Amino acid sequence: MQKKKLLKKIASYGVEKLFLLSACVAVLALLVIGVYILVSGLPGMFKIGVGQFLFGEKWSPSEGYYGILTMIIASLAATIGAAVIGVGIGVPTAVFLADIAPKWAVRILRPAVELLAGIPSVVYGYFGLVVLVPFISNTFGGAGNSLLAIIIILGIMILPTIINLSELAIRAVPRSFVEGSLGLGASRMQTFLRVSLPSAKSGITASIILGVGRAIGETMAVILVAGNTPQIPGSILDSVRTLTINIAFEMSYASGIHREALFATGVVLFAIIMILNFTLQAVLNRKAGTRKRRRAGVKPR
Amino acid sequence: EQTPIFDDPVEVAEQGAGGQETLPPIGDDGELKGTIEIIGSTSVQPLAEELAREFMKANPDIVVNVQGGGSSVGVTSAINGICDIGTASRSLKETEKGAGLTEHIAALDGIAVVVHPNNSVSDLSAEQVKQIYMGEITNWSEVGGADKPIIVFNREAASGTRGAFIELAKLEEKRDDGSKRLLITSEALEANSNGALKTNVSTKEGAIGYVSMGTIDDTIKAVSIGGVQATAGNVIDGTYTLYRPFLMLTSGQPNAITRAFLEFVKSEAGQEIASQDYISAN
Amino acid sequence: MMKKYDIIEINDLNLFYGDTQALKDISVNIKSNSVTALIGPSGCGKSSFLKSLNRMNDLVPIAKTTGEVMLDDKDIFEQGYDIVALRKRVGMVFQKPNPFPFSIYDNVAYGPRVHGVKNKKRLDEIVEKSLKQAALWDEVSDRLKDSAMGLSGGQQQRLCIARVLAVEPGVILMDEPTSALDPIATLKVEDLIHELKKEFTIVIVTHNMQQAARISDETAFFLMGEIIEFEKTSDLFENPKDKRTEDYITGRFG
Amino acid sequence: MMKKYDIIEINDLNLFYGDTQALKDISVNIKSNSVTALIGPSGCGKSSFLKSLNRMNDLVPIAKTTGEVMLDDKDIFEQGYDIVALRKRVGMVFQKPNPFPFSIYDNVAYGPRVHGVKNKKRLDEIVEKSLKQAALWDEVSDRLKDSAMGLSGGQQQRLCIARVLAVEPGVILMDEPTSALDPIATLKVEDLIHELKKEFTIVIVTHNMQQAARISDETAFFLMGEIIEFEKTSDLFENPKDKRTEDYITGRFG
Amino acid sequence: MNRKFGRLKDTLGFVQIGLSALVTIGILGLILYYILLKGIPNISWGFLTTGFDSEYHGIADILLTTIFIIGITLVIAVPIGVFAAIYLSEYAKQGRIVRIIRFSIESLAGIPSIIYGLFGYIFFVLLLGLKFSLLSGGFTLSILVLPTIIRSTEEALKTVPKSYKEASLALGASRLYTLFKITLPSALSGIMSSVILSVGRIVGESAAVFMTAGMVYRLPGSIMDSGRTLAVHMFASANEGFSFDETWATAAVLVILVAIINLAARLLTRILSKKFSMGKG
Ligand SMILES: Nc1ncnc2c1ncn2[C@@H]1O[C@H](COP(=O)(O)OP(=O)(O)OP(=O)(O)O)[C@@H](O)[C@H]1O
Ligand SMILES: Nc1ncnc2c1ncn2[C@@H]1O[C@H](COP(=O)(O)OP(=O)(O)OP(=O)(O)O)[C@@H](O)[C@H]1O
Ligand SMILES: [Mg+2]
Ligand SMILES: [Mg+2]
Repeated sequence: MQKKKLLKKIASYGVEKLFLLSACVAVLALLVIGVYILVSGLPGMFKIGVGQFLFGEKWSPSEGYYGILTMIIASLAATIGAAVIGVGIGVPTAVFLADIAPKWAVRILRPAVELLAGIPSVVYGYFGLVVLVPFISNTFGGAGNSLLAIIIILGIMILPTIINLSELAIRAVPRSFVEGSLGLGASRMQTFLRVSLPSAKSGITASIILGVGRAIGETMAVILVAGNTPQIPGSILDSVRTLTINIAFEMSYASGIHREALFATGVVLFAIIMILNFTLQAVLNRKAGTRKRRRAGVKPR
Repeated sequence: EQTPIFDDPVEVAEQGAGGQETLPPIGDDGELKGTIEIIGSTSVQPLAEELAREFMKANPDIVVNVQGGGSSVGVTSAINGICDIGTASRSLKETEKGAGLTEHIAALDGIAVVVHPNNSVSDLSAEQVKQIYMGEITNWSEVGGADKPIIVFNREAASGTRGAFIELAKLEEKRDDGSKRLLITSEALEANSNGALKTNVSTKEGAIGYVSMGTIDDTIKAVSIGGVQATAGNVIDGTYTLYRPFLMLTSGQPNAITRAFLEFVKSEAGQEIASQDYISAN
Repeated sequence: MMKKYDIIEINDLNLFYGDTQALKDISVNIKSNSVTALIGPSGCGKSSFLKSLNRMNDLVPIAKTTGEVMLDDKDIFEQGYDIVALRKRVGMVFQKPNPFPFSIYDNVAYGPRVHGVKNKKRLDEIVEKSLKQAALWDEVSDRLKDSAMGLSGGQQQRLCIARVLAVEPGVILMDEPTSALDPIATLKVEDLIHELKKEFTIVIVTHNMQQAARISDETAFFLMGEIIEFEKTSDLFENPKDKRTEDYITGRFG
Repeated sequence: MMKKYDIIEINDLNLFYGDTQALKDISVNIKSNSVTALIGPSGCGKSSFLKSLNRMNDLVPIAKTTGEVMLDDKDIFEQGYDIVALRKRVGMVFQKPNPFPFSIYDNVAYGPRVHGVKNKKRLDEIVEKSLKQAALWDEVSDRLKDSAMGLSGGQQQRLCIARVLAVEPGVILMDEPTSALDPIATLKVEDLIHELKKEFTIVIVTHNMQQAARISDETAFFLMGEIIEFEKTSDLFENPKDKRTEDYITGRFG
Repeated sequence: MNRKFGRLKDTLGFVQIGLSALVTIGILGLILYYILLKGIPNISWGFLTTGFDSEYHGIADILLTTIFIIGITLVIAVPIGVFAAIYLSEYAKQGRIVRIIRFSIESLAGIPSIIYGLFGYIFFVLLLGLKFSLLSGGFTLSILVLPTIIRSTEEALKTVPKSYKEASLALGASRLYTLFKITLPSALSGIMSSVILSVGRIVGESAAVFMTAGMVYRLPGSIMDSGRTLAVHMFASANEGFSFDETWATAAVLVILVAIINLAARLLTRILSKKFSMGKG
């Protein structure tokens, strides 16, 4: 009896340590990659000159020009655009799935969304190239390979992540909160905006951040529809080259300082996602905060 | 300096032939066993796979692994000895040449200038191609076609096809200090593979691009250059000069099974396979 | 103001949760500006009845209702009936306190805000008044910005009362609003109910016979989903017509 | 069995939620095989005190405790104290009924299963016995496999009592266990408590003075986080020493 | 007046939600239709059931390789990811450090897969000497999907009401028991969602795979062999542009594979939650 108890205790202790270990392994693995990028990229950035690297408009390794401003702008524009589409369509769709849709609609839509998550980037890229790009070309003129095409394709690609996680978060809002609100004569929409959304905020934020991460890091799909010209886009219909494209295009043959510059491009990407991540958190926290005032010390549940 | 520079293709072919001589003959005894690792150019990969498949049929005890990665990866892997054979769809750069690699030409690949099938233009002079890529001719009407802006497609910088095309279309200019300047218009769009380029051209009536000859089908139209059609025959008889070699590279003294494989590549049977989509190196 | 016409007329109300019937052929009238008490053993359908009056049962997927609930001569179950307006008009205090995970202030201000009050001063006034009515103001006036989740059980219950008062509904449904309150707080809430009666119509569920006797004008006795007796409170407690009612109120039941 | 030694000895217990102090210098002893009632106005710290006795306050991140709670001469706040064993020994019925989203049966069987009972027949027996003790068996015996979430408020409350009984703890903490119950069910629970006292030690929070007087051996009166008076129940209700106690129990308070 | 305005806003809200759902369905339908339309006519029995050495350029080997890689990656990533999430949300003291960890995890989600590929190549393939192999690929992909798994599992865990955990602990259940009997079953479907999302990521990845698992067009003999996944195959065949028919056929097969995996995952969820929660929930 006593022995069994002791064994149980040891087992439980072991499992708890296993959780800790897993967390360490996960964080370590991710850290190592972060460090790997920094170590491979930072020296190059300093060699080139941080200012020249970040704000140079000309990228021409054969001539010794390593400026990535055009690509920073393209990546930012593409990511923000995709986020607008992804959030604008994804979050309402999640609401639809979690709150409004009849059961049969959920039964169709949800597996379809999950399916969408499993389609390879290459396929999205070819779909964009064969369907979307000619459509843009025919509608607005020009080649069609453009910032707009990237934004739409990325917007679609991040939908599953956003819909899936947001739905999960919205479903998790305790019924009693919703009942309380409806019982006070709030409409479903008000209940959603003022109670469910703030309660589900952390999950929805996570979904957006993961989605945006996917968007900014995406390469294979973007490469096919971007046009890939390193220029500052004058309009949304211009061809652009994103940071990820730059890496994918040249990593296979780059060496020396050129290779370091590509890793430095990775560092910049990393920095951008951190900044976006940070801003997003801040904005979302503030927004909910001002509307409902300071919700002293309330974590969503 | 980073852009792969192609030597005159004829010269390359000769170099390759020279490399071939250094290969010691091997006996025909069936004692061959083991694994051959091939890494490198994605353009060479389909051919290498096809060759490997046939080779393995004849030699069941040998396993041939074909990996992609790109021409440069192929070259470095061959130099470092990570693989038995490195492949490249371009000739070696000056810097790579000193590393003691032996070049074996597996096939030749022609490069065709292509336009949309609906385009009424079917012949361009070499000069016109150059001017289009330099951005000096921007409308098809200037070369006898419809009044439509030209959308210029280029390949990405790492592409062996691009290197060969630039070299052959003289789209590069030597500066006084010896460095080279690209003349291609900054408006040009870039596609990262034969397939992508082909799809782009096939979906846009005003587009022009260049692809590996083997990939041409009825979704795009190859134009003749100065009256010469882009065909294997014209490459072989020397009238069509837009082509590059598919190289297999070995370092030092390759082992017996690797030698057997290279032997097979160069054999009748091997070159028969190569000439299905490409042009036989012989 | 004090006229006692029927404000809610319930005809043949039946409620099913899946296969089990929770309410059976309920037909009663609830009078305006009066307090109606619902009593009966646990699980007899009091909460279910209450929730039918503002259609909160709509939220239970397996719940099915038949019959009529006429409010101002319109059936609230009619297709196209404005449920939002209904719920604003018929406010509810739930059996389990369910504050929002916001600050105390925001909990009370929630209703007014939903209904369009934006003026800060006006909101402050409403919050203060409602909390005072619910006898909670003294305890929380200096921590209005703290989370409502950190309140004690009884405090949460009063907060939920305040939250409903802030909306100023015409009818207030209260499901055991004093179950977690000490006698003094209970008395205060009872006083409040007495006060509210002047302007509002109140339906209250209670397990406390004394409370029902003290505050209500009419009382309904529920048993197994049926209304056994519905009378003036004094009559029901002093002269129960049904044997089962008598047994229950004298504690001889079961 | 009936010897009344001190089973829980509380010395200088202080509890803080962030900056606010919920319990101030509590020092009392709780006797074995007796019922101790905690009374006092809403928000005075009764639940907080109860939760300190089985360290449920550990789950509130901002809660901080000082002082000692000696159970069998060991301080439960001591480093390395086996909390799991503590909570098995000191069971708790929460103020807000919190059934698991399982079936009724699984809710009651949860505790025994935790503690290693696997035999199906044995489990059936425990479930039936516990539900009967909690006066819920008759209402739910034919729907044991239904979700507990579909129970009425009072049914949920009794289910939570049954759930604790199934574990057979030595000490049972009950936070207003009859608040949602009708008088008859309440009486049954009170009978149960009387029965349980023979084997268990019981601490109960109640707002019902009559209840406290009926069932408890000793009563503690809380006010603003302090224990004002802790006496034999009969003494406290008949001869309150402190003016504030008197005011409260006579309903003159506040 | 205010009321009317509120009503209008409500209606607009519903319209937006409805439209969004419609757009989602539309996009979905279009893409799926396109893939299946272009792909299914090109799928033949021979294509599905033969390997690389046949006339069909069959994908049987590739299909199996894909399933192996999914398996290896999930076996590595799901326990680590789920355990890490459990640690972060149930055990770790909530505070700055956890927030920083979470922040970095989210940030790493934005690293392009090609960089994961490069890292995997240098670390697993070269440094650890695992060569181009399914194992190298599995390790690399595991890291790639960790942010998704950790973050979404954490969210799923957070959705479990505190009162359930409280009740369980108060009955003398240990933290671990509570975790396995209450928290995890309640969060199961959410966790499964995260797994499904990562299966999607694994199946769809090309760059990170061919740089670590290689792209040998043959059935790998062991996890130390190189192999080619469907996505890599598509990538290669699309890029070389010989046969788009084959590319679309592969895409269609892949979509069907994903559908089957998702279905299986849902089924598994149902079975597991029945088993865990000891009765109907
Ligand atoms: N988690 C918490 N965070 C912050 N403050 C709390 C928390 N829990 C309780 N309090 C505060 O501590 C005080 C005592 O609360 P407690 O729940 O012990 O009261 P109680 O005597 O049980 O009241 P009731 O009879 O209303 O349940 C109250 O002022 C309450 O607001
Ligand atoms: N959501 C539900 N699903 C299934 N059955 C339900 C549901 N809600 C209530 N019931 C059942 O309907 C009957 C009436 O429940 P109701 O909540 O109306 O009782 P009540 O009179 O309020 O009891 P109490 O005083 O205990 O709160 C009960 O038997 C209960 O188990
Ligand atoms: Mg009820
Ligand atoms: Mg309490």
